[in-house]
Amino acid sequence: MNFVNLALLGMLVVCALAVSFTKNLLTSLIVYMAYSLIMAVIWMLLESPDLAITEAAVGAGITSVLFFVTLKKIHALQGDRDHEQAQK
Amino acid sequence: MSLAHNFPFFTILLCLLAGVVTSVLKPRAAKYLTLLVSLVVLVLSAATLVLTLRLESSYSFMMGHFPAPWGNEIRIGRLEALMATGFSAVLFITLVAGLYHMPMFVSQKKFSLYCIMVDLALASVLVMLYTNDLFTAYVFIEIITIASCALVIVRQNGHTLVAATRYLIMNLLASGLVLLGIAMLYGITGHLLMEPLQEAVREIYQTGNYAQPLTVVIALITVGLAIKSALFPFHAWAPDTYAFGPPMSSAILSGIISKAYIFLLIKFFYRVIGFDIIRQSHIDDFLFYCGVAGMIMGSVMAISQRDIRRMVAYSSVAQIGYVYMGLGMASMAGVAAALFQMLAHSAAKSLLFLSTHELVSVSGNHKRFHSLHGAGYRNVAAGIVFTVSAMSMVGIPFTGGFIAKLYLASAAIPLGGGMRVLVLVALAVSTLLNAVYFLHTVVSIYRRPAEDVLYPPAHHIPRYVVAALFVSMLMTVYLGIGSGPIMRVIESGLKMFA
Amino acid sequence: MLQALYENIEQTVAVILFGIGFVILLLQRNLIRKIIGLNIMSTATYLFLASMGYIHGRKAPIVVDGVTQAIHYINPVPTGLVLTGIVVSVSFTGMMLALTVRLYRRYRTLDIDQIALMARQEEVE
Amino acid sequence: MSKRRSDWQNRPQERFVRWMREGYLALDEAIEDSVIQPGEAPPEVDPELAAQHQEAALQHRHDRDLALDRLAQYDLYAWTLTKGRRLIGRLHVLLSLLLGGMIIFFLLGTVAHMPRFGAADVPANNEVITRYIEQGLAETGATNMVAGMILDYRAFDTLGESTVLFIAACAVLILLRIDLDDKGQPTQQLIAEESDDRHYEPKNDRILQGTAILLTPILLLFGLYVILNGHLSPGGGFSGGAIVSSGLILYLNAFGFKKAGRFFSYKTFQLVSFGALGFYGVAKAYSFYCGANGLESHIPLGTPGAILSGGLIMPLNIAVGLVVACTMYIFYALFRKGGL
Repeated sequence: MNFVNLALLGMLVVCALAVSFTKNLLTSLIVYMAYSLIMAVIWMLLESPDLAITEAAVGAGITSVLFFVTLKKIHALQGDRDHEQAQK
Repeated sequence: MSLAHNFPFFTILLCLLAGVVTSVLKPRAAKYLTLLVSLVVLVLSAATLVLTLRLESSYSFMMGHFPAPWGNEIRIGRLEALMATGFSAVLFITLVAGLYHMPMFVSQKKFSLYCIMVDLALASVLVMLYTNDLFTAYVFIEIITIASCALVIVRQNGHTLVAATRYLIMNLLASGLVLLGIAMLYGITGHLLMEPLQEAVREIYQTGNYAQPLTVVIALITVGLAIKSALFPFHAWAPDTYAFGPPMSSAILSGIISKAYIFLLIKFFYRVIGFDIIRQSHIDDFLFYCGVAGMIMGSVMAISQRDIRRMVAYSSVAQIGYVYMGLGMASMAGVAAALFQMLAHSAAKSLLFLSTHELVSVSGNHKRFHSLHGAGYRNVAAGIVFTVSAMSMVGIPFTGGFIAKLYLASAAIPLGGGMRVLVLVALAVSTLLNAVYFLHTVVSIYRRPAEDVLYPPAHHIPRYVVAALFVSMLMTVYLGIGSGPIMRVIESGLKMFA
Repeated sequence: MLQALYENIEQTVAVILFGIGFVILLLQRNLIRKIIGLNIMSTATYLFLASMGYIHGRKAPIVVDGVTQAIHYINPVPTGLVLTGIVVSVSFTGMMLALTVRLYRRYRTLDIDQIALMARQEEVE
Repeated sequence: MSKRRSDWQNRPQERFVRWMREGYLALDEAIEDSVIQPGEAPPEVDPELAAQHQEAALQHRHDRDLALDRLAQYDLYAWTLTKGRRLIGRLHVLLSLLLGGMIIFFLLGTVAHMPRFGAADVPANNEVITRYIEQGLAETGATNMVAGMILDYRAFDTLGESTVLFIAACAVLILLRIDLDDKGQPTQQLIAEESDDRHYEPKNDRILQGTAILLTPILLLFGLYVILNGHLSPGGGFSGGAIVSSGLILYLNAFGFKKAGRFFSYKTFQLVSFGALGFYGVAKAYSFYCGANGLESHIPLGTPGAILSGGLIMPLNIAVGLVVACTMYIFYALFRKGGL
């Protein structure tokens, strides 16, 4: 239990750092999704099932969908070169 | 409990429900509903003020069947009622005088959405005035943040989008700080309601357990609210937001919403922490010096603007500096002066934004000063109103601003030597700088325009707009002449407040 | 001090995440990453808040078999507050993303500095 | 007149303003003088020409004004973009890291002084909590204490929270909704958005549609279950509403706007959010009013544990769920193509 907890918390920090260091927007978004899911598990370990279900549905679900549809709108999904340049 | 005790609750609920109802209304109906709601809120708040003047102490109103530490509650006293009356009066006048030119900025189909934002902004301002629970305050801070951002972006051009993005980023940062502060405070005290919080804070102060987290909590919440109310070093979002949004939104944002945050901060200082602990933590000094710096720097930046609306926006930063200077004195007189300055500035600044718009629109929508030559003749009413509110900003006798400065100066007299001198010098310098840019503007709107320049034909301004502007101008003048009773209400209200 | 930090490991991590989110918010010029940074910052705050309510060996606050003694359940207040917070942060995310879409439609870039520069140039044109 | 003006200009206050504006005011005056030349438009010229002349003068002045502005503002910005870019970039990075590090450092120092994690004697574990847990079942009728707390004890906060969602939806509507034109026909922008939306997607994807047929009912049912059992088990309006909306979004993705529009239009959004929030507001207003004035509210609490129990909690959960589902769905639809 304690080990799992520590590992999850460590992964949270790693994910948060990875968001900043990945080159591609899509990657950082997927990393953020993973971050939300880990957060949901941590809520579960903290004995807050209400939060876990809400975080999984709202944080990892709807928020990510909104991010993806935004990426689609700004044509960042197919990863064409000039957009990558524009982001830098 | 008589019916009159319910009035504050009714005002909050009325605004919330009006916001919801407005979403299904046609634009015309939405406009009238919004006007009606703000008028009713004004009347009910005035009635509450009359009621609280009769009461000896403030009373709390349970939101639900459960008493305070378990349920939510709001608490109503003289000061809250006075502020609610003042703000709703300013909002009503702003709506009357400003709604007619909103079609210039927002499309007909989105107009009811704009009205929703106004209603909900008023609701959350009222909640922030009355609430007795920190978490409720946080939730309504978030509503007001979204509402004020939406008030700006109804005018959809590049600048408002950029300004709104900046605004939102800064404000979300501030919300994060406030929430972290509330979370820590909950962790070390176990309460969210203000009275038990104060007891717990006293105990922490006496025993010294968790004293270090308490200091961090005070710093976090103060900085968060200071960012939201555009105190000097954190003001980066303010000028663009005020200058590019529709004038009515700028009037609401600068006149009412930024004041609501400051009121919440005062409430936090008085009711949750207590001023002796504030003094211990030196947060008051921080606010004091930031306020003084804001007074000077805001004016200096306002002078260097070439666009009249940005100038007015920067003068807001300077005026917020006055409020924080009064708050930073950490004395009863200082806070009372700050509250009076809030009222005076709220009345004058909304007028200033609205009349600036009128002046600019009779000058071919050019905001440069030399395009404005003669604007005071082309629109006489707006010229007079602008002049009077500019006089209030500068602090010329018989206006609210003068009295506010007088109270600030007299609050500084009992302070220690260095601080007293600093306050007086800062007031003098800032008044001088204000005079430089406001009087320059007043002179330039009354200069003779170049003979050959063709200005667009002056559009007809409805009579009721002129009437509303003049009523509001009289309010500013009244604050300058009849300030005695208001100041007495503020002082007795502050005694009831703690 | 390290011992204390280890005992409060949830809060320690929450504070570190808060700082990381803050730095992402300041450093990244890409709007989407800024929004992610904001979200990380707010979830960190929620983690901090929720960790206040946990008590070792107690269960989630859902009454089972009619047991209603306080010593069996954890503190429900932080859970309720965080629930509110999560919903607030999703509405903000939606709004920021909508602003991003509009800005991109107009300026064809996500870099906030460039956008500000272009808006500045527009002002004088 | 000119003498008077020059006197006025020489006042210290005016000179200060000029100094502050770095001499641009003097340039303004120069332009003004160059534009206003009284002899240039003789009075006998026909009025149309005079008007043209005047307009040209105004335009000219405006252009010069803009040129000056461009100069003034572009200088600094050009510097920050070219020569100053690296310096400012480095400074920004350094300052941000420093600030972030300071925040982490101070907060870590605070965390070390916070109450121990998981201990039973923390200050947060006080009489407030005891009543929530021990009396909660009897007073609210909800087995899930969190639901009882946020929808009954602290219902005002939750009312605010639903309002946040509603106002966010309205704000996104302001930002992204593309209106039909006055005749009710789609505008150019709307058509462009729609074609942009279809850009990457096959129109009728068999796999997606098959999955959607299978999953949508399950998602909707599960969402409904979570909403309706909000007072008995984890979940409630917020999570259930999000699940329902994810089902709707899946359907929309698979079958397109035309089919989804049959059961969910802008009107639906207006009516549902109006109905749900209005119900929430009115119900809570009644309960607040009764509570504050010491009246009995006559809302039966039911048998704890049964589906029809918990007084107002289940209806409120349904209202919240509807608001959340509508808001999330309309977020998605607006992001996709600016309308429903």
